[in-house]
This record gives sequence, C-alpha cells and structure tokens, in this order.
Amino acid sequence: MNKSRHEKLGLSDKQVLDMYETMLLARKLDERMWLLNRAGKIPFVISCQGHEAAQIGAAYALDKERDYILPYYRDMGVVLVFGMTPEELMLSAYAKADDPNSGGRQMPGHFGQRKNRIVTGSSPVSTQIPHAAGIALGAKLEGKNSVAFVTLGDGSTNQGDFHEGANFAAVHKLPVIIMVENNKYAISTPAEKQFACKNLSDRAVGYGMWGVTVDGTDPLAVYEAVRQAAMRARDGEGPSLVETVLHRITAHSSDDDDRSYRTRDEIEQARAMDPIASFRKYLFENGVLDERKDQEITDRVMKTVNNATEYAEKAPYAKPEDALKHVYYE
Amino acid sequence: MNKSRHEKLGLSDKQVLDMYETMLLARKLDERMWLLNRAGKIPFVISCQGHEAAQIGAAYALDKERDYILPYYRDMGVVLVFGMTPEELMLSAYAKADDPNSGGRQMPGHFGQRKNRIVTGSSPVSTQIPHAAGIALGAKLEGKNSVAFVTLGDGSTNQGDFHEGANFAAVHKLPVIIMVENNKYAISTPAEKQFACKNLSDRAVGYGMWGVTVDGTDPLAVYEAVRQAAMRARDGEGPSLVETVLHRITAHSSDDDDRSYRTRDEIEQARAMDPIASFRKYLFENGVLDERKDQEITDRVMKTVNNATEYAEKAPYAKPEDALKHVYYE
Amino acid sequence: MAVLSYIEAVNQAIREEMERDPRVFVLGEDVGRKGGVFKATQGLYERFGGERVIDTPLAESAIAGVGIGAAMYGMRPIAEMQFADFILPAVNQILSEAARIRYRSNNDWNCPIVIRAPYGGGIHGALYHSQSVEAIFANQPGLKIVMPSTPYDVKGLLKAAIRDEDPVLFFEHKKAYRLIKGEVPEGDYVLPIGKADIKREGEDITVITYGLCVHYALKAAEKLEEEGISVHLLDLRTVYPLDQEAIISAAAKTGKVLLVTEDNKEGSVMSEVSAVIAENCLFDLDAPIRRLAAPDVPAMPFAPTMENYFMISPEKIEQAMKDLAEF
Amino acid sequence: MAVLSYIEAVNQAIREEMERDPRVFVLGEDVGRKGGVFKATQGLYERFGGERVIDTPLAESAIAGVGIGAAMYGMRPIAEMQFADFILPAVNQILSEAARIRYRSNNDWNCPIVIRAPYGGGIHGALYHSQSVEAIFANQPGLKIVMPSTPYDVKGLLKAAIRDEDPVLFFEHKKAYRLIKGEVPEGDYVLPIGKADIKREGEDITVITYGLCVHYALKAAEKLEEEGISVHLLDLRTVYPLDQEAIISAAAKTGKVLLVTEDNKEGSVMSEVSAVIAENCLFDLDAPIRRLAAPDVPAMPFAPTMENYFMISPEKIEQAMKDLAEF
Ligand SMILES: Cc1ncc(C[n+]2csc(CCOP(=O)(O)OP(=O)(O)O)c2C)c(N)n1
Ligand SMILES: Cc1ncc(C[n+]2csc(CCOP(=O)(O)OP(=O)(O)O)c2C)c(N)n1
Ligand SMILES: [Mg+2]
Ligand SMILES: [Mg+2]
Repeated sequence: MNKSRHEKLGLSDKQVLDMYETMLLARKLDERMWLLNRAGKIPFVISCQGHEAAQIGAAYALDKERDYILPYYRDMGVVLVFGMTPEELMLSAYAKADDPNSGGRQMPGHFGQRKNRIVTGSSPVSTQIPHAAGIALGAKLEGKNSVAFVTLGDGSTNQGDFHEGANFAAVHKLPVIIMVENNKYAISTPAEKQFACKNLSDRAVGYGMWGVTVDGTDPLAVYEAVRQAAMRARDGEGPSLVETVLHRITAHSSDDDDRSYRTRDEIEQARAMDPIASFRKYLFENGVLDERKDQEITDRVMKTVNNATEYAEKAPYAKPEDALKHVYYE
Repeated sequence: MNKSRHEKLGLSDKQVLDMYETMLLARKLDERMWLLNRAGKIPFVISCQGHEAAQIGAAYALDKERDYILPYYRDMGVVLVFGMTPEELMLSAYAKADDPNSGGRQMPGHFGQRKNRIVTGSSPVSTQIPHAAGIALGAKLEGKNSVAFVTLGDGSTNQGDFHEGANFAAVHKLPVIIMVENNKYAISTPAEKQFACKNLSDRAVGYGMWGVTVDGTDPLAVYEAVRQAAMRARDGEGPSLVETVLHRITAHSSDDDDRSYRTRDEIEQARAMDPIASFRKYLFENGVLDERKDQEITDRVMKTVNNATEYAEKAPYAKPEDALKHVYYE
Repeated sequence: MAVLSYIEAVNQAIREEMERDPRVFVLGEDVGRKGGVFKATQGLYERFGGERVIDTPLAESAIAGVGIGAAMYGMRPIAEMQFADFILPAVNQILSEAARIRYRSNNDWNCPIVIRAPYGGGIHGALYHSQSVEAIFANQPGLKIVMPSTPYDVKGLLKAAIRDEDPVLFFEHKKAYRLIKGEVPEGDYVLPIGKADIKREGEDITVITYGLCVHYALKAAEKLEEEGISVHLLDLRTVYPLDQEAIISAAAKTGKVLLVTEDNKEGSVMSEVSAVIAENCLFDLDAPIRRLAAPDVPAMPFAPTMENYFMISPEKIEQAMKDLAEF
Repeated sequence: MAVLSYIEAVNQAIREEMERDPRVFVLGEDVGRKGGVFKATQGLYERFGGERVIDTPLAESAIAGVGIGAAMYGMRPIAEMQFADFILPAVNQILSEAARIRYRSNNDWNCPIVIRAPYGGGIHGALYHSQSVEAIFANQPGLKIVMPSTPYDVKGLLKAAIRDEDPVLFFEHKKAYRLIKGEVPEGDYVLPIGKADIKREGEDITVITYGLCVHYALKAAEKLEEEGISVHLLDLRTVYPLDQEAIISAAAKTGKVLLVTEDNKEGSVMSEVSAVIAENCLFDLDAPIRRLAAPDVPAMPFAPTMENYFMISPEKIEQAMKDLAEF
C-alpha cells in the first residue's frame, strides 16, 4: 500500500491527530475570544483563524526543547505548541495579573514566556526579525544548536527591519527561519499595494538564503518546508525564508470591519478554504480520523476552552500600583 | 567598417570626448582636494576616484533638463554633468559662504542645487532612496515625465530605507533609477560581510523591478544600462536597480587609512583598474583621442582646477551669526 | 456654526485643503479604501481617487521619506502614521531629513510636509497604542509640533500646517476623536502655529497643558470655581517651538503654576515649559512649579486597573489644582 | 595610576569586561579589523577574534536589534553606533524594544545591552557628525543614558553599563577622545550609574553640566577663582534618569544656578534639570535658573566661523558664570 503524505514525512497518526487537535483548539479559543469581545468582556481580539495550519505545521517541525520562537500577534497556534496553555492565553485575553506574557500589561497576541523560549514581542511590526538573528547569534556564540523561528505578516515584510534582520542573518549564516504568513492583506491594504514581486520568497535570493513558497492551508506542506529550513539551519547553512500563503478568515481584528474593503464573495471564499476543514478531510480520507474520534476531540477542546474561560474570568487584575513595577532591575 | 561601441550606442565622438574630459575633471578636482587636505587647507575629502566611469556614464544617459538626481557623497562626476561647476565644488570643499550646496554648512560631498534639480542630501546613508520615490511620485502626480536617479554605495543597500524606498517605488511603478556603486567596501568592511547574495541586482526580483549588474569601470556599459532604465521609467515600466561594480582607488575618506584593512597588493590592483586609463585606451584605440588632444584636454582641465581652487580659496566664509539663518521659512 | 467632533474637524480640514490645492495629497497605511483605522480620511478616496489618497506599503520610514521627497519636489503631502507609536521607524527621516532640509541646503530646498498621528491613551490601547511621543521630537529646530485640543483648533491649525512651508508634526488625541465636540466654522480659516491660547481666564492659579488634558483641566476648573478658586488655563497648542511669551505671562499672572501632561514626567515638554518660567519669571512665583504627569514607567498598561492608575484624569487634576491653590 | 586618554579608557573598559565575561561581545560598523573609526575597539579583534568583535553590515536598526536579541538570549552585547547622529535609524529598536522589554514582559525578559556612540562637536564634523542626541532619548523610562566626562568616569561607568541588567546608552564625547586625559586605576572598578558627581566644590554659584562641557566649566571656574568667585560644579554623568537629589542639593547650596549643555537649548536635558530645581527648591534660589546652550538651529555647521559660533567654549561659560555671579 502507498504511504500517506504524513507517513512519508515521518509523522505518525498520533502526531497528525495531535496537530489537528491543536489547530482546532487554537480555532475554538479564538472564536471564544470573539464572543467574549462582542459581549464586552474583553477589549480586543486579533485572530489566528485561517492561519492555524501554517502555525501548527511549522511549530511541529521545530525542537520544542531548544529552539526559540519569536511569534507575531496571530500566532496562537505556534505558542500553543510551544507550551503556552489555554488558561494562560485566556488570562492574556482578559488582561489578568497572571497572564504570563505581560501580567496584563500588553494586548492579547503579544506573546512572551521565557520558560518556553517564547521571546517577548511588541506591537510595532517586524522588530522581531533582527531579534531572531540576535537570539541565533547568541546560541551560536555559546555553541548551542538552537534555531530561532520568527514569523511576520506579508505587509510586514516591507519594513526596513525585515530587510536588515534578514540580511544580517544571511551574512552571518545564522540558524534563523523567517516564516511569512501571507494572507494577502495588511489590514485593508491588499497584497498588490504592498509589494510587486510574484512571491515573497523571491526576496530570498537577494539575501543569499534559501527560500520557498508553500500552501499555508496545508499543515504538512508547511511542516515539510520548516523542517527542511530547520535542518539547514542546524547544519550551518544559514537562514531560510518560508512563505506560507493562506487566508485571513476574520476581519483584521475586533476593531476592524472588513466589509468596507472586501466583498462578501471574497470573505466567503476565504472561509471556504478553511485549513481545519481540509485537514479534517485529509485525516478522514486517510483513515486517521472518523466521526466518533472527531467528536471526542471537539468535546475535549470545548471543555478546555470553557475551563480556560471560566478560570481567566475569575482571576484577579493586577493592582493599580503594579503599574510602577519592573521598569528597571529591582 | 564596424561601428565602434559608442557609435552603436548612438554616442558621437564629441560626446565620448566630453565624457572623458568630465571624468578627468572629476579626478583632477578630487586629487587637488586631497592635496589641499594634506596641506591643512580643507578639513575633509571623500573621493570619487575609481567611480568616475559609472557616475559620468550614468549621468549622460539622463535628461539634464528635467530629470532629478539624488547623488551620494562620492558623486562628483554626476553633479558635474548636471551643471555644478568646479568653482562651486571648490567652494564647498573650502566651506565658503557661496557654496551652493549648503553655504558652507555641510561637509563636501553633501550635494544639493535646486536650479539643477540636484536634490539636497545628508550624511545618514540611504535616506535618499525614499526621497527619490517621492520626487518621482510628485512628477507623476503632475504628469511630468521626469526620472529620479538615485545612487548609493554597496554597504548602504543594507539599510532599511533602501528596502522601503525600492519597494514603494516598485509598487507604484514610479520612474526611479537606483544605481549602486559597488566598490566592495563600506569603509573597512568588505562586501562579504555586508551581504551574502551574488550580485546586488539579485535584489531586484524581490521588488518586482528590473535589475542588472554592469562593469562600473566602463562608462559605455553604464550608459547603456541607465539609458535602458530611463526608457523603462519613462514608459511607465517602473523602477530599476542598476549595480555598477568598480573599485575605490583611495581610502574611504581623508580621515581613513586603508592600509589597516587592505593589502598593498589589493590597493595596487584597484589602481590598475583605473576607469580613466581604460577609457583613454578605448578612445585611443578607436581613433577618437590622440596624444595631442589628450594633452589639450588635460591642460584645460588643470587650468579649470587651478582657477577653481584659487577662486574658492579667496572667497569669504559665512559670518558667524549666519548660523542662525534658515531654520524656518523667513 | 456646525458642531463637529474632533475627528470630523480633521477630515474636513484635509478635504478642504485638497479641494483648494491640487498639490495636497494623503499617504499612509489604510488611508484609502478603508478611510483610515480611525476614519480620519473617510470619503477622501472616493472623492479624490487613489492617486491623491495613497494606501502605502506597511513601512513608516518610506511613508515619511516618500512624503519628504514629494514635498521637496513641490507637493504638499499629508502623511498619516497609523498610531503615534509607529512613528518611531520614521524618526531618522523626520529628524535627519525633514527637520534639516532647509537649514542644510542654506534655504535652497524646503520640506512642507505634514505628518499626522493619533496619540494618547485611555482607550485600552496598552503599551503601543497609547503613547505620547512628542518629547522625542520636541528638541529639534526645523520641526514644528502641533497638538490641538478642540475641533476648532484642529481645523484651523491643520490647515495652517498644510500651508506651512516647513515640516509639521500634527498629533491628534485619539480619545478626543469622538469624545470631544465643538463648534467649527464652515468656511476657510487658519490659526497661527506657534501660538498658545488662553482657554479660560482666571486669577488664582495657572494651569498650562495641551491636548485632551485641556478638557480635563476645564472640567476640574469648573469644580474648583464652585469652591471659589479661579483657574487660568493656557492651552499650548504648539508644543515645539513653544510660545514663550504666552507661557511667561500666564505664569506671571497668578504666580502659581501647574503643568499637566499625559506623558511621563521626566523629560516631557512640560520640563521645557518649567525651564522657561524658571528662567524668565522666577520672582513672580509664589509656589514651586508643579508638574502633574504620568508615572515614569515605559508606557500605559492594558489592564484597566493599571491603565487608570497611569492615565491623567479630571480628578487627578482637580486634586493637584487644590493642592497648589492652598500652597 | 596610569594616565589614559578618554578613548583609551573606553578601550580598556571593554577589553577588561571581555576578558572577565565570555558573554560580552562587540558589534558595529568597522569595529573589527579597523578597530573602529575612532579606534575605540582597537586591538580587540586581534585579541578576541571575529566571533566576539563583529563587523556588521551598514544597518543601525539591525545593529541595535540583533544586539537586543542577543541580550534577551543572555549575552552582553556592546553595540557601537559609528556616530551618535546615526543612531536615529535604530530609534524604534531602542525605544519600542530595548526600553520596554522588561516592563512589557512583566519582568520575564530583560535586555542588558550597551549602545555606545560618539557625540558632540567642535571637530569640523558639520551637521551630521557633531550632534548631541541625548534629548531624543531622555524621556524613556526603561532606558539609562550615561555621558561621562573623564577617563576615570568612562572606565568605571562603562563597566557598570556592561554589567547592568538593563539597556544603557553610553554617549562618548568625540572631541574628548584624545583631548581629555586623566588618571585611571589599572584594576577593576565600577561607578554607580544614576549618580552625579561634584567635580569642584564652591560657594558662590552652581554650575551643572556633563560631558566635554565639564572641562570647559572647570577651566572657566579656575579663571573666576582668580577674580574671587567660587564655583560649585556638578557633573551629571547620567543624564537619564537624573540624580534629582544631587541636583537639588547642588542648586540649594549656592542659590544661583547655571546649566550648561552643548545641545540646543529648547528641550535639552537641562530643561528637566531646571524643572527639577523649580519644583523642589525654588525658594532657595537667588537668581533665575540660567541655561547656556547652543542656539536653536538644527545642527552644527561645517564652516569654522559658524561652528565656533554654535559651539560652547570655556569663554562663553566664563561669561555666563560672571553674569550669574553678579546677579
Ligand atoms: C510599525 C507598525 N506600523 C503599523 C502598525 C499597525 N498595524 C498592525 S497590524 C498591521 C497590518 C499587518 O499586516 P501583515 O503584516 O500582512 O499581517 P497580518 O495582520 O495580515 O497577519 C498594521 C498596519 C504596526 N503594528 N506597526
Ligand atoms: C546611517 C549611517 N551609518 C553610518 C554612516 C557612516 N558611514 C559613512 S560612509 C560609510 C560606508 C558606506 O559604504 P558604501 O555604502 O559601500 O559606500 P562607499 O563609501 O563604499 O562608496 C559609513 C559606514 C553613515 N554615513 N550613515
Ligand atoms: Mg497580511
Ligand atoms: Mg562601498
């Protein structure tokens, strides 16, 4: 019998089911956050919806014990794989004191958790690319074989820091993976007003690095590309640029209304290319998943989401004067 | 009889002689400035030596009546073609009040002269790339068919502003020509520590623009490339990236001593590939120039250099309180 | 006169200037079809087209730098930074370039650009969508920084900024956008950049502030009025270069000065206001020059508890006014 | 004790720290084989190799940003900006990132980076090689800014900066590099960041300054001594956050204060010093708080006539001291 695609990639049934469950968990957490936002319970959401395959496919290709990740705001899927718990994500959504990312100081989506090597991020886009080079440089100087995995959106590839960071990593052959989640929009601005190249991976040659464009709705394709990039990185072949092409299913954020710049049709199309649905289909077709198992998974995920929500809702805010803490080393 | 290379390009004998004379003038002005610097008469020199062919070849391919140029500090050859006089250049070297670039406020090499559409420049490298896009945008909005020609060094292509400016120009298909004068050094830092791509024109594809690498010691090759880029620009085909590969004959500037990072051999090699010598050879071989004519040209150039020096030396400095002028519109 | 919100005044000023002068155009992130994330440029894309209302790539240094190039060419660009916090990648273009073009070229070139940006907190914006960034720029000759408080001032000052021959940073308080409304003449008018404005005459204490805090201070002043304390309120409007004359006379008038800013205390524009007073009318003072400002922590946190703790409020101003009056 | 120049003290501090701690490394433009354009890192490439003395691409935002990443990882990067003027492309990395990393992560991450840069004029550097840039940064909690005046302070403070758990901007006056010499202990010592230093005790007037101006002020003070005027001189050393206690007691001591900076006047760090005094010891003052600074023009011109006009000198300080003493 022919091997299935995931088997060819060396992924067991258990692993792909795990990936699927994590994708679903990210989605359901995200959907819950929108509900909470619309109910006035949390002030802001910025979504991973439509990006789950790329995020979880990529994260699975990394070494969770030693690699560093520098996720951007949509990367709930990435941080889930790297060990941030649903409770912790909900604490962040609610801006509660025990949010491990920031103690409720930053908006949700501004990830950071040292114990899991999730490097703290900010709002100004693309500043994390040079950081990734710096992390990789530090690891290299110490002789550790860690990879720095950094993500950003398509629009964000036009920032100077993308260029400077990518170039630095390439000159010094640093173990960096730059993954673009190209959803073809920067808020309302469509890709053709953001860049004029065909693929964003066309930029790789200008840095002398390896580049590839893959289907970002297919977790296995992304897994394969990132695994290859990680192997190259560990082998001293330097950084890579992995472009994943996918669709933003929601508006840019809870503050945005995309009907002013996307047609209904286009939004429907994006929804129709839901990576979770297509991965479910793949798993069904390959006999890894069936209705019963799927229901089990969904139930487990929903229970997790409910518990996390309840937990975070009850958790306390930081005290007002806590605003004064941690400006400098104390 | 076979046509010579310049005839094939549509350049007359007079025109190539003129190019040659301008190259020589740039060289001799530059050499004089070094002498003046070593004699303690002027505080600073930054050289065009080795870059003359690229500068003058390029500038000849532009329209001096309507195009805008945004030169960088080595571009004495470019501004000479665009109408800045040797006296004016010497006034700038001496920091005298009548320096048209800045009234003696800026170091030499910081060009600017509105009447000749030489856009004022600063020291921080690469800021001029977005400016060129802006100039081209202005011209486009006004329906003028002007091209914005902007130059920078190889090291400077690693600045964020190069990336952002190039990308903006490409997205808006603006009539911009970005010319890199790649002398393989940024002060002491060699090219391989600056970028890991093969040619800097490899970056063009990442912006979706036309790119080419040419021999920057050959004025005709550069002329041809820039002419093509200008034609494309005027035809609405957007910006181009022209890389000229050449040699920096002097140290980085009068404040630098390149013996600490270049071997004697290497410096000798750079000198041996002198673009003026090779163009002279070409002109001799094609019967355009002979010893007598060459002597005539050299004499004329030296007289010009002498006169300019004398004139500038005698010219007054700005008054101390002139430092207070022109902060805002008066 | 029509009553407009603060952001409607922004929109109207831009629209009228674009109608008046074909050289005026807008560029920024999402300013076109979407009309800006705050809707400051709403309707302009439809009215003037994509050539004059340009959705740019996500790159602030290019937004500023392309604008600067166009301004040198002779256009009148209005560049939008989506949030003031995101002006920082453009600092080199603004300071090294825009602010120095006239001076470095000995008046041969100039750079008539306006850079608009929404600043300020109290809107659950957290660290990077709440900042006051004026102090970073308020030390750069060649630049002007306008921070209006009322819709009337917005319209008149934004028009003046667009017509100004030099670069102007125009910071708009994002909480004021919809909160603050006021009468705005329909027709064309400009207000002078560089002039402060007395927003309330009073005798006992002088309060100097700008932006949203003007409204908070007015509220507090009304309260104090009931208690018999009369507040003189100066709205700086332009925070760089400062209107020294207006500051000196406002300070000298009551001899008791409270300076209020939403920015962190150390190094804010209020330090300069204090220095001007201390240099010029020290002997008119009956009390130390007080400053009420945000605590010296990097920026406003997200959680409501800490955000409120950080943010200036009418109550905090009222308390500070009372303390000063009783000094 | 050995007599070192200011720049030798820089070099020695870095070398000793690199020997002490393998996590310390240097990155910047031309810092390797060339040893830096001013030779601050001379000999380090030969001693420690290209892995720890890294010639970077010409890209300041990456120099800062890569350094920040390495600092978060746990290294102790010393990033060099070739001239302070060229720190501006890195402002976003320094302010949005370095200064906010500890705060935004609620103490989970930190960023122990040192960013060194030569600043200041009087060396025919013209607009873009002469600037004082501290005011741009001196309003950002999370950051520290050190500007030493003597080789002794340089060594002790640079070592402290390298060992500091938070980001430090370390600005070195480029004219002082070879002009200023002084005794420096051979061994290891650190000086406290955040503490000003009395460089001269006096009774009649107080001068507060930093950097090269400290030496100019000392020179002027010696002159005035001959005329019977005794000058108390406080060297800020750290210009952000300020040593308020030292400022207050130095100001209160004589009641007559002159603040001197080579930077433009409006919005300089001296505004904050003045505001601190006006807030805390107004009634101890016998004269308005004077500021002596560069004129409010964008930057120092190249021509010697205009450069001298712009630049602070011992003579200008002497005159200002006299005027104040006679007030
Ligand atoms: C420097 C900077 N400028 C502007 C913004 C505001 N902003 C937040 S997200 C965004 C669009 C990002 O688009 P893209 O990189 O494609 O990522 P996506 O949201 O599509 O995943 C913008 C403009 C910002 N965060 N940082
Ligand atoms: C932003 C900035 N950083 C640093 C410098 C200092 N600097 C002046 S020229 C130069 C090297 C430029 O190299 P390259 O771009 O290759 O041009 P070249 O001098 O070789 O022609 C450097 C680092 C500067 N002028 N601007
Ligand atoms: Mg996108
Ligand atoms: Mg070069």
